[in-house]
Parts: sequence; C-alpha cells; structure tokens
Amino acid sequence: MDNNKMNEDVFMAGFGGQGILLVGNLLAYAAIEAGKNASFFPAYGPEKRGGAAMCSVIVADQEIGSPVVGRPSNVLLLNQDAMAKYYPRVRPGGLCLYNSSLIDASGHQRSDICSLAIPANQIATEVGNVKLANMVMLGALLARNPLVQLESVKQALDIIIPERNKRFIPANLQALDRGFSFATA
Amino acid sequence: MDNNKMNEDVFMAGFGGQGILLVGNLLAYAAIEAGKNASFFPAYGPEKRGGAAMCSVIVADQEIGSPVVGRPSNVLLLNQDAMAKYYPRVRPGGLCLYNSSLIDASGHQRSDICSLAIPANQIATEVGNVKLANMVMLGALLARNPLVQLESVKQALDIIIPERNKRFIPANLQALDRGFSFATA
Amino acid sequence: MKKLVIDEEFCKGCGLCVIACPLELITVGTKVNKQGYPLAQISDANQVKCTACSACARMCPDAAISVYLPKKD
Amino acid sequence: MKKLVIDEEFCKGCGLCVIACPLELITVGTKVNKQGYPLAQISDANQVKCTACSACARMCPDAAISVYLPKKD
Amino acid sequence: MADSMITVFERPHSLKPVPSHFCSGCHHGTVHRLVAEALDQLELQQQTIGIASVGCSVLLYEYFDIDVVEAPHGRAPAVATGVKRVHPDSIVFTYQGDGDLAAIGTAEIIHAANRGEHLTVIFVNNTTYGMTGGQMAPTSLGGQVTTTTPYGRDLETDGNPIRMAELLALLDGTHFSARVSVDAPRRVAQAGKVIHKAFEMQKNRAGFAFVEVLAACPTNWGLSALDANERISQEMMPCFPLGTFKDLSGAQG
Amino acid sequence: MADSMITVFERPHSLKPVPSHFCSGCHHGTVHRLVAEALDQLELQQQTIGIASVGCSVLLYEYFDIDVVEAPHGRAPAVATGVKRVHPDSIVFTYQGDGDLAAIGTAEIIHAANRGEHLTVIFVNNTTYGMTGGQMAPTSLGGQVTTTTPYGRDLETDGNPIRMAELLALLDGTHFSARVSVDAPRRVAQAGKVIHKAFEMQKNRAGFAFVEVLAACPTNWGLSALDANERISQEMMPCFPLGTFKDLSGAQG
Amino acid sequence: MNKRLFVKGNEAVCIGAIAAGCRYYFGYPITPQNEIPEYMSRELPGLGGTFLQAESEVAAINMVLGASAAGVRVMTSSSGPGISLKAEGLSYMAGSELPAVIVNIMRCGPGLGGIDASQADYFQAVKGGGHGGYHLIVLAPDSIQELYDLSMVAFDLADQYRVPAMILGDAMIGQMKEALIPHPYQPLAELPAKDWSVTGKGNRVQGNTVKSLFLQDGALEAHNWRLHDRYQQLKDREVRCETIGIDDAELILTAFGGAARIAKTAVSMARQAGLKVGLIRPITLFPFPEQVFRQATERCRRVLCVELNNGQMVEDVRLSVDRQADVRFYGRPGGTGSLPTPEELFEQLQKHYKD
Amino acid sequence: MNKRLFVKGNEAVCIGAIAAGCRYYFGYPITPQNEIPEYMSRELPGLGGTFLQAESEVAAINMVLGASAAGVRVMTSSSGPGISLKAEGLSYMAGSELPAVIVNIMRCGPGLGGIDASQADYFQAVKGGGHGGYHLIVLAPDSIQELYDLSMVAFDLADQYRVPAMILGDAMIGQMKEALIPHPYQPLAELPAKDWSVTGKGNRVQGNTVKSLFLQDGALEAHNWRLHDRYQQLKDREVRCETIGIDDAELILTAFGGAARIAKTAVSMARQAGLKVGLIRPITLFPFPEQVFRQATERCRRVLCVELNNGQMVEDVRLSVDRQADVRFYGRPGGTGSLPTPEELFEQLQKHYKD
Ligand SMILES: Cc1ncc(C[n+]2csc(CCOP(=O)(O)OP(=O)(O)O)c2C)c(N)n1
Ligand SMILES: Cc1ncc(C[n+]2csc(CCOP(=O)(O)OP(=O)(O)O)c2C)c(N)n1
Ligand code: SF4
Ligand code: SF4
Ligand code: SF4
Ligand code: SF4
Ligand code: SF4
Ligand code: SF4
Ligand SMILES: [Mg+2]
Ligand SMILES: [Mg+2]
Repeated sequence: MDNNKMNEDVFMAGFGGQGILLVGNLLAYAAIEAGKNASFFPAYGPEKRGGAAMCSVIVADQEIGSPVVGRPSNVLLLNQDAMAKYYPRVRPGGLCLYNSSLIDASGHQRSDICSLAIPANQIATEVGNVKLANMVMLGALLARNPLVQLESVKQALDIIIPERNKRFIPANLQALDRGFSFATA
Repeated sequence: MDNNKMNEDVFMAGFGGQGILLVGNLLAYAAIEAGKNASFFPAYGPEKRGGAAMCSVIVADQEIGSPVVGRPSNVLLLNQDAMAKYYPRVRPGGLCLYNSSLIDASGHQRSDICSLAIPANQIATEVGNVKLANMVMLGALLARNPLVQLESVKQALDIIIPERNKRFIPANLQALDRGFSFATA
Repeated sequence: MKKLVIDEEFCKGCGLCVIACPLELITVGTKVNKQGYPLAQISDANQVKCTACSACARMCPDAAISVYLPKKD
Repeated sequence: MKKLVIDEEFCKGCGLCVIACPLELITVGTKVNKQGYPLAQISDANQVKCTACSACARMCPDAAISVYLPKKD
Repeated sequence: MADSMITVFERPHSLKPVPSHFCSGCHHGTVHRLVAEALDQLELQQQTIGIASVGCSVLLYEYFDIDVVEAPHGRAPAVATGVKRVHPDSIVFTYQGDGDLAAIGTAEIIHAANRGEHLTVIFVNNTTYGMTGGQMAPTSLGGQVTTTTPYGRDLETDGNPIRMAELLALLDGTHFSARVSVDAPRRVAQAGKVIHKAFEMQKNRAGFAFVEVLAACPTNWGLSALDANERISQEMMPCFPLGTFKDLSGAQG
Repeated sequence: MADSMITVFERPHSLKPVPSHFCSGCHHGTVHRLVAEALDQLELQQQTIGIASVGCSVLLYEYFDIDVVEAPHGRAPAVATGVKRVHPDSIVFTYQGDGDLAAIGTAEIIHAANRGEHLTVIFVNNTTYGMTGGQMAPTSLGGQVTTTTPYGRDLETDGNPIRMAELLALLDGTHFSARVSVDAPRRVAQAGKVIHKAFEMQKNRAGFAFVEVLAACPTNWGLSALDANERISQEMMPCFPLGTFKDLSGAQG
Repeated sequence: MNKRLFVKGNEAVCIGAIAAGCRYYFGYPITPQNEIPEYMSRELPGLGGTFLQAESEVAAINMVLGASAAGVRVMTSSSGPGISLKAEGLSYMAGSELPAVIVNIMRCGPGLGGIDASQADYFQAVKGGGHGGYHLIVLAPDSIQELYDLSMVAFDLADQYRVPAMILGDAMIGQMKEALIPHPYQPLAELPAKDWSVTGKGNRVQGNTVKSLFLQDGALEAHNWRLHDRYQQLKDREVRCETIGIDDAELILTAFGGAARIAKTAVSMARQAGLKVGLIRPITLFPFPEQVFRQATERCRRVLCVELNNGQMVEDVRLSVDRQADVRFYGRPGGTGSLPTPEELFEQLQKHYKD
Repeated sequence: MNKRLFVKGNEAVCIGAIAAGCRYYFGYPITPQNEIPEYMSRELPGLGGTFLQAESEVAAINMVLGASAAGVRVMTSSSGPGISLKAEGLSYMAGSELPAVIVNIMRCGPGLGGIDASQADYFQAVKGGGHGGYHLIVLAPDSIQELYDLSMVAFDLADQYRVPAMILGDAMIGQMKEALIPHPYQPLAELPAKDWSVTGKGNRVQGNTVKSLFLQDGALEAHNWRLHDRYQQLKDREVRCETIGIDDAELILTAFGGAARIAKTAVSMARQAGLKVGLIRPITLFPFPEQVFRQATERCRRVLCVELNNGQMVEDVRLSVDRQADVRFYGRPGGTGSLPTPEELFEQLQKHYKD
C-alpha cells in the first residue's frame, strides 16, 4: 500500500428511514464521478422499516480491497443505538461525527479520536425537512475530511436523484452546505 | 477363504415372466432354512414386463462377500437372449444348464464347461403348465450340483408360496422332480 | 376515567383507528414513540364522548388499543 | 385381399380388438411373437365379413392394426 | 384496569406483550390479533401449535405465546401435516402469505386440503411478496406494478391473479373455505368470526378449514396506511370477492 | 398397400415403426396413437416439441418421431414453458401420468395453466404409479388396493381422488379442459377429437388446453387387459365423469 | 440362535426402524427403494403409527420435519432425484437441530440416470447436498444385517446429537436378500428428553420454538459453531469402521457399502493368491474414520479406493491418510451392466499391488 | 477509458449476461439477490427477451432446462434455500448436457439462516448439491467488474463444454457497489452450434432428444465417463486464479470471492508490516487451481485458508498442495454482525506467520 495514495473509509449508521444508504451511495458515486475508486457496501437489519441501517464507503486512488473495515476512520452516527454500538469502534486517530439532535453523548467519551457533535436534525429542520439530517451529516464530514469535493457531491446528487424528485434538490444542497459550514466553523 | 467350506454361486437369466426371480429366491431361501448362508440379488430391465430378468444366488458356509460374480460357476439360461449374453461368461470348469425348448445352442459351444440341454418348457408342459419351466431348471441344477437338498427346496416352496396359491404346490414339486430326474438320468 | 387506552409502545401511527371511529374521536399527533412512530391520541373530552364501540380497537393492526366501560352497578 | 392387417411385431395379444369388433371377427390365438405375446388373428373368412369399420384398430393400444378397403372405381 | 371498569376490548392473551416488526398499517398485525382472539375465546392456547411460514409473518413465535415450528417457504401445510399426525388432539394452524401458499407452496396446500388434514389455514393475501421487497405474487392484480412487473402485471405473460379460496373449495377434503377482509371495522369483526369458526371446526375434528384474508402491504404498495387500506375494497375485492365458498361444518366431521 | 386399396386406418406417421415397451393392454399406447394422429392430421409433426415426463411414458422419444425433451418428474409444464417461450411458433405438448401431474407436479401444472401458457397437456390418469410398481396415486379411488395402500385407499387419511380437469378449468389461464376415455371404440374416437382440438387450439394460439384421459394399467391393477379396460367405465367414471369442463376455443385467443 | 429372516435390504431397514420405535414414515415412491414405503404402509397402521405417501419428496421431508419437531422418531426414504429434492428440507432440519432418519438407496445419475446400484451420492450425503454448510450423520451398511442394526443406531445418534442421520445404501444392498437375525432394540446411550419439541405449550412458561432463523447480532454464528461442535463430538466419539487384515497389508483396499461387499470377495481372492491385501470399510462416512486411515497408512503406504462412481470418497481418504501414502482410485459410475465384479477388483488389486 | 458505471454486484452480473446475449431469465425472489430478477424484469422485455417469475425455484430451474434445451442462453439466480431446491434440476441439466448460467448469491444457513454474506455453499456448488456425481463449472468473482466479466465467461464455458456454470457470489459481492467498466462481449472461443437443441424436427431425419435416462447396457456408464472427460478438459484448460506476491511469500493466504476482498486488505496490511504474505485467489472453484497450489507450496510451506464458513474450500486446498505443506484454516460461518474484518484477518496472518 502506497501511503501517498488516498485510501479512506467511512462508516455510517442509524435507523432505516434516516437516509443512511442514500448518502453513502451519494458519497461513493461522487468519488467515482471524480475519477476515484469507490465502494459502497450496505447492510440492513432484517426488517424493511424501523430496523438498523448502516453502510461502509471506501474512497481510494488505488484498487479497493475490503469494502468493510473493522475499525473505521470516518464515522457518521445518526441515532443513539448506532452511537452505543459503533462509537467504541472508531479507529484511534479517527473522526466521528454524531447527530447530537438524537444522541446523548454523555456516556460516550474518547480522547483518542476526534468527536464532533452535529445537531443534524435541528439544522435539517431549519432547512425545512428533518429528513435532510443525513445531508447535513455528509456536508459536515466533507468539511472535516475532503474525501471528495463538496462540489462533486452536489453534482452527483443531481445525477442520482430521480426525475420525479428533482424539486427536492435545492433543499438537499442547502442541507449539505449547512452541514459543511457548521463543521468548518 | 477356506477351500473345504462351501461357496457356490448360481446365475440365472431369462425374460420377465419366466419366474427367474422366483426360483432364485426359492433356492436362496432353502439354503437359509437349511442353515447355510445365502444371498439373492435380482436385476431387472427397466420394463416391468417382457424385459430381461436375471439374478445371482450365493450359497455358502462362511460369510458371503460379493452377492454378484463376474464369471458364475452355475448358470441357468432360460431364453435365447440370455444364452447369447451369458453363456460366454460361465466360469471355466463351470456348469451351464439351458432351456433347450427355447434355445438353439448351435452357435454356442464351449468345451471348458459342462453344458446341459434341458427341454424345460417341454417337461413343464408335460407337468401341466409351461410356466413351471423355471422349476424344471432348478430341479435339474440340484441334480448336478446339490447346493441344497432337493428336499429342502421343496419344504421352502411350501413356506414361500402364499396361501392363495398353495394349490399350485403339487405341480411345482412335480416339475422340480422331473427336472431333477432328467438331469440325473 | 378513560375508556380508551392507546399503548404508546405498540402504536405505529397508521391512522386506521382514526378512520374507524364513527365519532372521529382519535387523531395521530406529532409525538413519537421510541420506535420513531407518531402516536394516535384521544383527548380527554373525546374520552367522554367515546361509546366504547371498539371499532378503533378492532381496526388497530398493532393491538394497541384497549377499551373499557364503567361498571353499571 | 385383406382388409385387416395385424402387425405381428406390434401385437401384444391384449384382446381389446376382439371385444371391439361388432362382428366378433377377431380372436387371440396361441401363436406367439418374438416378444412372447400371443397374437390376434382374423380368419380369411372373417376378412371377407369385415366392414372395415376400424373399431378394432381404434381400440388397439399398440397400433398393430391397419384397415383397408378395395377402391370402388 | 380499575375494578370499576368492564373490559370491552383488550389485547388477546395469546399474543405476547411486545411490539411487532410489521410496518405501520400492515394488516399482518390485525390477522395476528384475530387468530389470537380465536385461541383465547376457544381456550386453545395451551394446545395449539402454530406453523410459521417464510414471509413477513415468519416471526410468529415472537408474537404468539404458543408452540411454533418454522417451516421452509411454502411447506407449512406439509410441516403441519407431520405435526398433526403426531398430535391429533392438538390444534395446528398454518399462517401463510400469498407468495408462500399460492406460489411455491401450491402443491402442499392443495394436497393438505385434498387429504382433508385437520388443519386451520390462515392465508394472508396482500398481492405481493412483502418480505423480499414487493415482487409480483400469484395474487397480484392485472396491471399491478411490482418490483418484478415494473410495467404492470401482464396477464398474457405473467399469469392471472389466482383465487385460492375458490380453488381449494373444489377439493373433497376441504371442509371450509372463505375469503374475508380486514379493511373496515365490521369486516374485521366478520373476519374474526370466520377465523373463530375455522378453529372451532378443528376443535370439533371437522377437517380442513381455510380462511383467506385480504390484507394491505402499505410498504410495498408504495401507499400510505390509509390508502393501502382503501385499495382493498377498491381494487382487490372486485378480483377477490368476499364470501364463504364451502362450509361443511354442519355435516358430519 | 396395393394401389387398389384405400387406407381406412393406419399407424400414424408421427409414431416410429417400433413396438413399445408398454404392457399388453396398456392404454398409454392408445393415447400415444391419438396424439400422433392429431399431429399427422394437423400436419404439426415437424414443428412439434414433446415434453416427456417420468412415468411409464418416459420413453416418448423412442416412439414419437419428433423433438423431445425429458423433464424431471412432475416438471414437464415448467420445461414446456421454457421451451415454448423460446419457440412461440412451435407446438409444445406435455404428456404426463397422474403421479407426475397430480402429485409431485401439482404446482407446475396449476401455474402453467394459470399463466395461460400456450401448451397442450395430455394427462393419462390410470389411478396409480405405473412405472414404480403400482403405488397409490392422488387419483386412486377410495378403497383401491395399491402397493402403498395395502388395505385400500382410506379417504380419511390417504386423501381423496383428485379431479384435475375440473380443478384446472377453474383457472383463468385455462382455455380448454376435458376428460375423455379410451375404453371403447366410440370413446376412443371422441378422445381423438378432443386431443385434436387441444392441438388445434395451440396452433391457433388459443392458450392452455388440457385433456385428461382415463386409462388402464392392467399390470398394476392386477387385472387382465379386458378386465382392466372394463374397470374404467365401472369404477373410474363414477368418480371421474367424462366431459368438457371449459372451452374457450370460440372466444378470442 | 434367533430365527433368521430372509429379507431384502429395503425391508431390513424398516424392521430395524420399527424395532427402534419409529412409528412415522412419510415418503414418495421411487425405484430402487419402493419396498421401504410399501413395507411401512403394511406395518405402521397396525402399530398405531402413520404411513403417509406424500405428494412429493419435498412435502415428505417437510412432514418429517413436522413430525420430528413434534417429538417422535420419524423416517423417510428415497433415491437420487428424490434426495436432491429433499436438500432444502434437510438443511432446515439440520439448522433446526431436528433428529430423523433419511434413507438413500442410491441409484445412478445424474438426472434420471438409471435404477441400478451406484455410489455417486457420496458427496451429496457427506459434504452437504443442501445449502449452509451443515452435516448429516451418514451410515453406510454393507449387509442386510447391518442395514437393520444401523437403522437403530441412526435413530439413536440422531436423537443424541440432534443431527439428522442418513443411511446411505445402494440398489445392490437395498434389493438383495440375505439372512437377518433380529435382536431386541437396545439404545446406544441414555437419550436426552425431547423437551424442545412442540406439543402445545400446556403449562410450560415459554412456548417452544423450532426454527433455523437467527436474527440477533452474532446469534447465527454462535448457532453454527454450536452445530460445528456437535459435528466434532461425532468425530471424536462415533466413528465406526471395519478393517480386515490391515496389520500386515502391503496394499489396502478401501470401499464402503455395496462396493465393499464386492471388494471383500476380491480381497479374499487376493489373500488366497498370496497378496497381502487389507480392507478398510468406513461404516460412518460422516464422521469419517480419519484416524483409522492415518494410522494404517503410517505402515502400509498404498491404498486403493474403490467406488461405484467417478471418485468421491477417495478425497476423504486422501485427506485422512499419512502424508507418505499413495492413494489410488478405481471406480465405475454405474448403470445397467456396469457393476464391477470381484474378479475385476481382484485384477485391480494385482495391478496396484505391483506398480 | 469507457464510462464507468456504479452498480451493485447483482446488477453487474445481469449487465454481463445481457451483453453476452442472454435474453431468457427464469427465477424466484429471494434475498440477497432480488436485484437480479428485478433488473432482468426491467430490461429483458425491451430486448425481445423473456423474464418470467416462476412459481418456485423448482419450476424456475426446469424452465431454464426447457429454454436451454430449446437452444438459447438462459440464466437463473437464487440463494441458499432456493439453490437447494434447484438441486434435482441441476443434476438433470448436467446429465442432459445443457448449458446455462446459475447465479448463487450466498446467504447464511443452514435452513432459513439469514441474509448476510456467507460462503457455506462451497461444497454444494463444487462437490455437487444434487445426486449422481456431476460437476458444475463454478466461478467465484470478487469484484463487481469480475461479476460482469465472469458472467460472460460463464455463458461461453457452459456452451463450449455443455456443462451448466454457476457464478458463486455472496451477499457482500452481490450487494456492494463499485465501478464497472463495460466492454463489448467477445466470445472466449468459437462456440459449437447447438444442433442438439429442440426446435421442432423440421427437415432433420432424426428428432432431437434431450434426456438423461440411459437404459442400454453400459450406456449410462459411457455417458458418465464422457462427462468425466469433459470435467478433465475443464481442469486442463480452464483454470483461473489470481495470485499476489506468492514468489517470496513465507505464508500464503488463500480465499475466494467476498472473503478474498477482505483478505486483500489484510495482505496489504501484512506486507506493510513487513510480513512476506502472498495470496492465492481461486477464480474457478471447479476446476480448482490445483497446480497453482502445488507449485506455490513447493516453496512456501504454509497456507492459511480463510472462508466465510466452517471450512470447505480448505479441503480442496489440502488436496492440492505439496505434501510438505501445512494448511491452516480460519473461518466465520456468517450471520448478522459476523463478517470478519481486514484487521481480524491481519491478526490471523500475524499469528500464523509466527507459529
Ligand atoms: C425457498 C425459498 N425461496 C425464496 C425465499 C425468499 N422469500 C422469503 S419470504 C418470500 C415471499 C414472501 O411473500 P408472501 O408469502 O406473500 O408473504 P408476505 O411477506 O407478503 O406476508 C420469499 C420469496 C425463501 N426464503 N425460500
Ligand atoms: C423426483 C422423483 N421422484 C420419484 C421418481 C420415481 N417415479 C418414476 S415414475 C413415477 C410415477 C409414475 O406414475 P405416473 O405419473 O402416474 O405415470 P404412469 O407410470 O402411471 O404412467 C415415480 C414416482 C422419480 N423418477 N423422480
Ligand atoms: S371505541 Fe368507538 S367511539 Fe370510542 S374511540 Fe374507539 S371507535 Fe371511537
Ligand atoms: S390503529 Fe393502532 S397503530 Fe394505528 S394509529 Fe391507531 S392505535 Fe396506532
Ligand atoms: S388390440 Fe392390438 S395388441 Fe391387442 S390383441 Fe388386438 S391387435 Fe393385438
Ligand atoms: S374393422 Fe370392424 S369389422 Fe373389421 S375386424 Fe375390425 S372391428 Fe371387426
Ligand atoms: S413489507 Fe408489507 S407485509 Fe411486510 S410487514 Fe411491511 S407492510 Fe407488512
Ligand atoms: S405398468 Fe401400467 S402404465 Fe406402465 S406400461 Fe404397464 S400397464 Fe402401462
Ligand atoms: Mg404476500
Ligand atoms: Mg399413473
């Protein structure tokens, strides 16, 4: 493995309906469009609704080996269950962004990683739809770790969103921006 | 294998309906009743009727290994097809009895075995039923090679024949006797 | 005293009780349970109006509704 | 000239042609074919009586019977 | 509840007090409750053995407080036959979806019925494969868009919606066959009565009893719970008429 | 034959000139001939693909001078579906026994019918498993002694004789369903007409056509050919009435 | 000496099963094992049991699943195509830890193949024909007596380990007749109560659940390791194997079931001809007698594996033997007229003895 | 560079199949492969092909049998329980020499098991899940690109050898997305005409017969040897295998499919940590890359086989390696939360590197 080359992994978890798979897919797709290699690996609970949802994304310059990692370097956690289960697994030195609107982090403290509280539901609600919390989180991640350019993600969004939902794009872009600036600030 | 002990094999073949399996089974059963070991291994063609039928019987004092032999020592052949196929396989030094009522043996000659023509259909018809040709053949075999006593076979017949067919026993016994005496003569 | 008890753990906010009630006494509100579902609710005023006909309970796919009547002794 | 031809290779002596013939012209005899089946047969006399109605042929499970009629030209 | 209150309606005892994994507005929950009510009313809980099938209702054992065997997809009637032949005095029911019973399990349901196995079969027809994500079922309606009929079910090539209650009624071994719905309170009540009867018949050793329930799958229909509920009378009933197609409960068991 | 003769009846050309392995008096031979006659009359031999099933009739390809695929036991309708979807202009028929079609192959026949596959299905009902030595079939009559119902078929525990022609008639995809017999010359003639029609419909792209033929298995019934033939009208017909249960040949294909 | 019966292998397995208390049989006809359902249909009703001819092998194995879940000893039997159709059900039974006895009287394949003796289903039986990586206990009798004996053993092992047991016979063993000396059934061990079975909940606090679906994190993995441990216990405790003259052997023939019967005669012929040939006959195919092979081949370096197929058990032999051993194969895949003869195997022994 | 697509593995296999001219698909839904029938249902009608959702997996494989007999390229797909149900049909297809492509996106078992990634169907795929001792060609892609590529290869090999080909994926490979660079279909070889197929006899003298029943004396045996020769040809000519850094390796990790993906990262980690670790990734599981293993282990004596099961391919590895080699195993049988991580495999590499 050539250390000069990029090889970044992102793990995201929350409950079904929070749009975890959507942003994971979006991120990976943006990386592909940007000429990088990327993999996206989803995992669901057995239920269609209400269960846990998670996914892993790898973005790299070279060929991608494992699409999953045991101890991810970049982690987005969107609900309390995800926090309990995955916060301890963040790789030492890694980055963890959590949705502080739904997560009480008081029981979870690590000094060996960079943890960042993002009031994602709140910001999303301000943008106009609580369902955009996923975009807020992604925006925030990209501010901290530019795996791909925010711009690339925005372009990818335009391609990925089916025609009938195009009208939601502006709100999504706004949520990305708000997350980005929240984490930059 | 102890050569003083008995280990005899019999192979019989004809077409379905000639009662091959019945006499094979009878012979083996008689051997069992007489305290010997015996195995009976049938083989049919795919059709229920009209196809070929054959079976192997082993009678022995010791444990029986293979229930089939490649080159049988005692062979009963009941129709022309069986003659064509199995006459050449009789073990050198072996005994082959064939149903000369149905078999034209002219194309088949071996000097290394003992071949014996039994007009089995004819004798059976004399006894009253052409279907008893199988018993005639068995009787003849026992005359030449007393694998079991003729008497044991007769007793076994009484046990093996189902109640509703008991009335056919006398004719069967007679056919056995006629075959026996034909081959003794 | 309540005639209608909606169990918050079971309710999934489907609204089938809402359309079932002949008196339109139930609504689905904004409060969510720990599974994240909004909850059906009935106001105290409507509790009084409730005839305990059980139409709502019968329709509820999650057996979230119990119905009671005061004893008439 | 024969109206009825029974193919000995096909016949299995089942006797269904026998019961099929309204004129009872066919019998199953003692002669057997190489499969060992006794054969259906029709006498020359009965060939003459045969109306070529084909009932026997239609019943024959082994398609052993062919039926012909002299041309009426 | 307080002593001063009479219980008019309560969660049946045969159901465990746990929330289900079913989607909001899914009628599997309703049918579960009706079965549990029948077991309660007939006091059968302790002697009942449920056969779970593969579909959204596979977790039967998480919800019913009874003995349960999980059958392979479509084979619940065969598993039930095995169980019932061993325990003829117990009450054995299968609970099956339309993919399970009317597609892969066609032979098993037909022959269990034809043998007149003393079983109660609860058949939840939601015109789709719920668990696997909304593929076409044999009961999908003409033109219905599913994940495997993206252009709508074409009756010419994809087959016709199959009416199991009518089909099974034709078999000599079937003693009872009916179709009910749970899309309105009075129909739920009626469905409850029919399910009750189907269990009562087994209690009376009266032979094979079959209840088809028209049910909503809001998730895979892509409809809200209310719209999905509405679709049952609007779209399903014209194709799947409610009614009792055979009832030998009067006859000698 | 001599030029001076008119051929009134001859072995059909679609049958090869070889004797069959069927037992004496077995009606499979008769049904084979009727199918071959239909192919001859409709001039379909060159475009027909037969699907052989597992049973005494598995050797279809030894007798019919056509292309044949051998299907696993009970799966002929599925195999036929695959073939027909590839060659929609060919004529595809299955030839199945009662064990094959009405037991193990229940799901496949029902769904082929329900899809309205453009097939002709010849179903030979001889109330037993001929090839394997006379076990009970789903069509065995009440009380019938077979090698697996040594005390007679008990309708209570072994199931009821199943009437496939009636059952399949109920499905929307079925365009034609009839039951015929070959136990008397005029019934053979009638059976021939019905089989002819079932092929003609396929030629006209009219959908799924099903012909059940009551047939004798003298060997496994333990009867002479004549007694076996007799049993059809005496014992089978009361349970399996002859008739046409559905005929949409008039309707638009 | 008890009165000897003279019966077919297919009947012997039934006599053993009934002696072991099996009262439930579900099956579907297929040659060459039809004598099994036929025997059961005659005997079980009179014993208060149930014989049911299912609509298919798929239905039959699932009826077996139901009856086993209901707590009784239950059996099914089939051959070739029918065993393939049972693959899903067998995997479910293995996953649900349901004991039962499945008899496969092998015929030749692939596909419809033919009804003659074959051993081409070894892999299917031993490596798992169904999905998901389970094992069956696999017993391979080579005589009518052993069919009877192992029929009882199969029920005991299945109940003890909650692993379905398969009796792997072939058309030769199933169709041949020889003497059988019945003896009273004596369980191998004190068998665990079936308190997991479904009977109706009755007064139990919890309903019993028989299932193979495990959704909780780690639950399915744990379940699989538990099954794996069970398989290891079988390997440690339940290996059965017959050996003849391996102590001084220069060449070891190995074969199971029907092939072993033919082989036994060939081995005698070889011994009579002065060749030091031994025989290893695995009786349990799973668990495979690995130790026996390893130890025997520490001394005798050459093994000839004979099978009625194109080479299947030979892989397990190769995996078991000492590293220095040289394992050879002779096989015939079966079909009408293709059963090897003792003479033929003797020739092979001569050949492989030399070079 | 061609435009890269970003698709799921389940879609990639369809894109490849359609590129290779497959226009017929028969299947039945089951997770985790539903995207395959769903994709086919969207695409095939517009291409003049047929997508048909069968009433069951049993029906589906027999529709495939029919379509293949009719002479076209045809595919089915399933997972776990569904593949088990296809066992009989697969045996018939193998016996009838019918080409087709069967995709198994493995989930975990046994029984209903779970929908997560597993490789517990290795034996079923490679040793023959069905009866009668046939083989399938088994291809094990480890990337979306390879799923696409091997989808085409599978059709070619199946047609060339008249042996059904299975693509053995798993829930990880099937469900993950990554870039796919499509390229035009180029047949591997000049493929034989399907003059054996049924089309209606037309002007042919003889009707064509597609069958697996052989009744004449010796015919079935001859047929089996013919199939066996075919398998030998595959072993001689069609082995595919990826190796990484085995020339200087002190420890060789071997894994296929999804496990190999995880392993690749672990191997990089090991190399970065200075451990001389190599990788052998069989791409064809049947034919198995026996030579690669034998040659590699003549030098490097230690092999660690990693699988998402309790140990299956490891047997083929043991059968292939040099006698001196020491083959070890690390496996996890799968289930929710039970996918091994690269870190975990790296630890294993460290451990087995040392002792
Ligand atoms: C043999 C087999 N094939 C396919 C599946 C996948 N599968 C699980 S549930 C299901 C269908 C569910 O549909 P339905 O029976 O209608 O139940 P619902 O979820 O709609 O209630 C299928 C195909 C399986 N588990 N086993
Ligand atoms: C999967 C499978 N199960 C069982 C068999 C054995 N078998 C061959 S034919 C047959 C039944 C034949 O009966 P039927 O279909 O009525 O045909 P018939 O011989 O009576 O014409 C059976 C069970 C088989 N070949 N394959
Ligand atoms: S019990 Fe009747 S009146 Fe009361 S809330 Fe429910 S539906 Fe309305
Ligand atoms: S019907 Fe039940 S689940 Fe639905 S909203 Fe009302 S109480 Fe809640
Ligand atoms: S019906 Fe045919 S087979 Fe039967 S006896 Fe007459 S000619 Fe012969
Ligand atoms: S054709 Fe008619 S009349 Fe002539 S033999 Fe036949 S049945 Fe009799
Ligand atoms: S997917 Fe459909 S059937 Fe399944 S739980 Fe959800 S609504 Fe019910
Ligand atoms: S066994 Fe019966 S069905 Fe088979 S050929 Fe003989 S008579 Fe015909
Ligand atoms: Mg459904
Ligand atoms: Mg039949």
